[in-house]
Amino acid sequence: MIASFSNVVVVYDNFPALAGASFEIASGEIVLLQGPNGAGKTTLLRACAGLLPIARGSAIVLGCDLGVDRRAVRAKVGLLGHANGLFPDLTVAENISFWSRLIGASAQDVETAMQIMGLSDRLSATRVANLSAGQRRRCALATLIVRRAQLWLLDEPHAGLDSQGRDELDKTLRSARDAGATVVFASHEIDRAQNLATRSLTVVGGVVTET
Amino acid sequence: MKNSLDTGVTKGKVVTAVLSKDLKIEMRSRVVTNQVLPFAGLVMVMFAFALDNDDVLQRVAGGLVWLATLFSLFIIVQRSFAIDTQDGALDSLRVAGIDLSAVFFGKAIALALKLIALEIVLICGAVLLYRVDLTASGLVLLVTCVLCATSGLAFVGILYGGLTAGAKGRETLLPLLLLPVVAPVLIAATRATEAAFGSGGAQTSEGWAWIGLLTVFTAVFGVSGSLAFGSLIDE
Amino acid sequence: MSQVSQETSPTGTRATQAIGVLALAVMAWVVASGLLLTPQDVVQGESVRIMYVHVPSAWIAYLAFVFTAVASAGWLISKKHSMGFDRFAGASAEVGVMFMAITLITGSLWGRLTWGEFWQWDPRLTTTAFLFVTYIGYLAVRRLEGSVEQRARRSAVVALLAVLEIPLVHFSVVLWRSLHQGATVLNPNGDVKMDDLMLFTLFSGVVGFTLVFIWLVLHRQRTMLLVDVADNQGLDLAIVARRAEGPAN
Amino acid sequence: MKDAGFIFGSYIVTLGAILMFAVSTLRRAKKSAQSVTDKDKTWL
Repeated sequence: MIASFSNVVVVYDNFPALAGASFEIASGEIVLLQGPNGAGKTTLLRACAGLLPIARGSAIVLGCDLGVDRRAVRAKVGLLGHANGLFPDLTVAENISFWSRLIGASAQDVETAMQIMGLSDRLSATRVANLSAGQRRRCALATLIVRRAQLWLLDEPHAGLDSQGRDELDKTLRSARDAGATVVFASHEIDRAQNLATRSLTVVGGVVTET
Repeated sequence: MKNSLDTGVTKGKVVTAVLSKDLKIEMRSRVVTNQVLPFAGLVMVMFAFALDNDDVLQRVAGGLVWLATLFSLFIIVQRSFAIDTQDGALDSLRVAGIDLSAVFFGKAIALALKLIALEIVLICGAVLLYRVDLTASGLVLLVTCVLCATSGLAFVGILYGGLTAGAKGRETLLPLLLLPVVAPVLIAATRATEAAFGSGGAQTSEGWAWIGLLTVFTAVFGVSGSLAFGSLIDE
Repeated sequence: MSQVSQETSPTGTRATQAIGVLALAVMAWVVASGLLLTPQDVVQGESVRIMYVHVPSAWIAYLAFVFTAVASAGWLISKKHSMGFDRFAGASAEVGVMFMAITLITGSLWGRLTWGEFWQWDPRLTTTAFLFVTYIGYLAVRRLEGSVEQRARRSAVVALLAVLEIPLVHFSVVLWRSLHQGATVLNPNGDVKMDDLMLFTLFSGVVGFTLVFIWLVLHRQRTMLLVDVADNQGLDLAIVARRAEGPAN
Repeated sequence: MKDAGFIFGSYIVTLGAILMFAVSTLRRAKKSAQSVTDKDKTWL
């Protein structure tokens, strides 16, 4: 099991964003999280990444018990939230190579990641501040590819991408899965997402149900 | 910590990566040179208006340099964490599972370099504006003082800046937490600078006792910062 | 305070009631003796009477901050990270800040009478003022948003940093004064010639204030637990409400 | 008594502050305790 949540409550700003979520995710799955805004999808992804304390219940991700030490899981997961986690004043190449230096990836890895995400030479020398929303998203995904996470947690990865970019993204996620990663992503683009996903979960009112 | 071993990245590499990232962003955005520096210069000029007496100004020049530096410290620290929080990069840093004490040193060194650049301009300004005479032995004392005091300020600045990063009301909380802590630096650096300037007939030799205090301060907060920073910025 | 029985105060017990009664009795004696029974001082005259509340307040404030530091270290070191340590640290700091405010106010009133000025840049006064601001900052950190555990971790670290900071501030202020102006400041305690009754009253003051401190910290710390429990119950209701947003459960 | 204002003032400040702290603590305790059962009151 990659992730196994049992009756997990996560409190955020005095509000139980997750109110007893139970689900399991097996290795190699591409799991779609669907549900209305404010249902708890973002909280679920952040909790999986070990960023939020588990108030009640038990959560085990990649063999780490989040109730005991939620920091241990962090190096093994890649999280792409609503924010891209980029530095707008740096160029695309500088952003990606910053993250690669932090985790010891090679220049070759950076090159490959940029190619996969279609970040051409011209784009890679552009400051992130001058990119379109979709281009920024691609840059952020490239940093995740460089990190070679075992579990990808993506919050609305399709948002802001054009249809070509979405195809590229789907291809990237599939090849990441083929390379041994597990993907969990939230999306409103139900048709496209269901095509991509091997399984989908519905999150409503802080509770997770199988769809 | 163990994670940086897992990936084979040494602490030094993380420090330089964070340091060069912060400096590169400053080179691009020019916040320190275009905004903080004029602000600090203005503070010095305003003091000249308020005190309106050449003798007094000459006497307090050292203190004014350090007071202007302190005010600038708050702004630069806020800015230093704003670049990490504006697009959620701080979250990514947390998730990356890297050694946060290395992030502490990287950010502190970057902050110290920005502060030193600022102080050089301020001190030159004080020498010109307030008509201070500087001897060779005074210059040696001054350089030592700037190095010790600035590294101490950088350590506490990043430590408490990390604590307040992303918190509500950080603009007011940061000075409230920082001001009492940096009081020893203000006192010691001011006295040492006055000794270097020879203000009020102070001897250069009087300044070296204060350098000792600054060194202790820097060591204390360098060590405690590298230990505590991780648990302060962590969610 | 002590008349508050179990029915009226949820945080009271036999023990706190006993401490409360004792504290009231000792405080009544201190006030009576300090204002009426003790003689004037040869040098300071009547103003020496302020000493019986000023010196014990200062003592309690410092004691409270030591407690905060010890409890914070306890939280960090203990494997279970028991929240009792955190509540103790917070309660003690709150009481300490109050007593430090009392110390500063009564001290400046006394200073006005003995020195003719409300404030002197004497090392001890200056350090005390910095200590006061530092712990106001500590209480502000406790109020930052976040989970209970986060609050405990942050504030424990800040409390221990304050312990490092205080000797540095004190030493630098001492050095500052000693190099720049002779020790001309009158020591408010130094020139008081104390007879037995004065000594006994001061000693009772320390005992009485310590009892008050214990009573306040116990009640405050229990109140914090009640607030946490009530919040947790609010969470139960919120979880039910939250789940009701979803499809039929 | 000479300087009575200062002396009484410092006693009033001291006792008043302590009393106010005590009363506000008890009030807060009472408010929060309404829904808390004795089981959670570890000191009983």
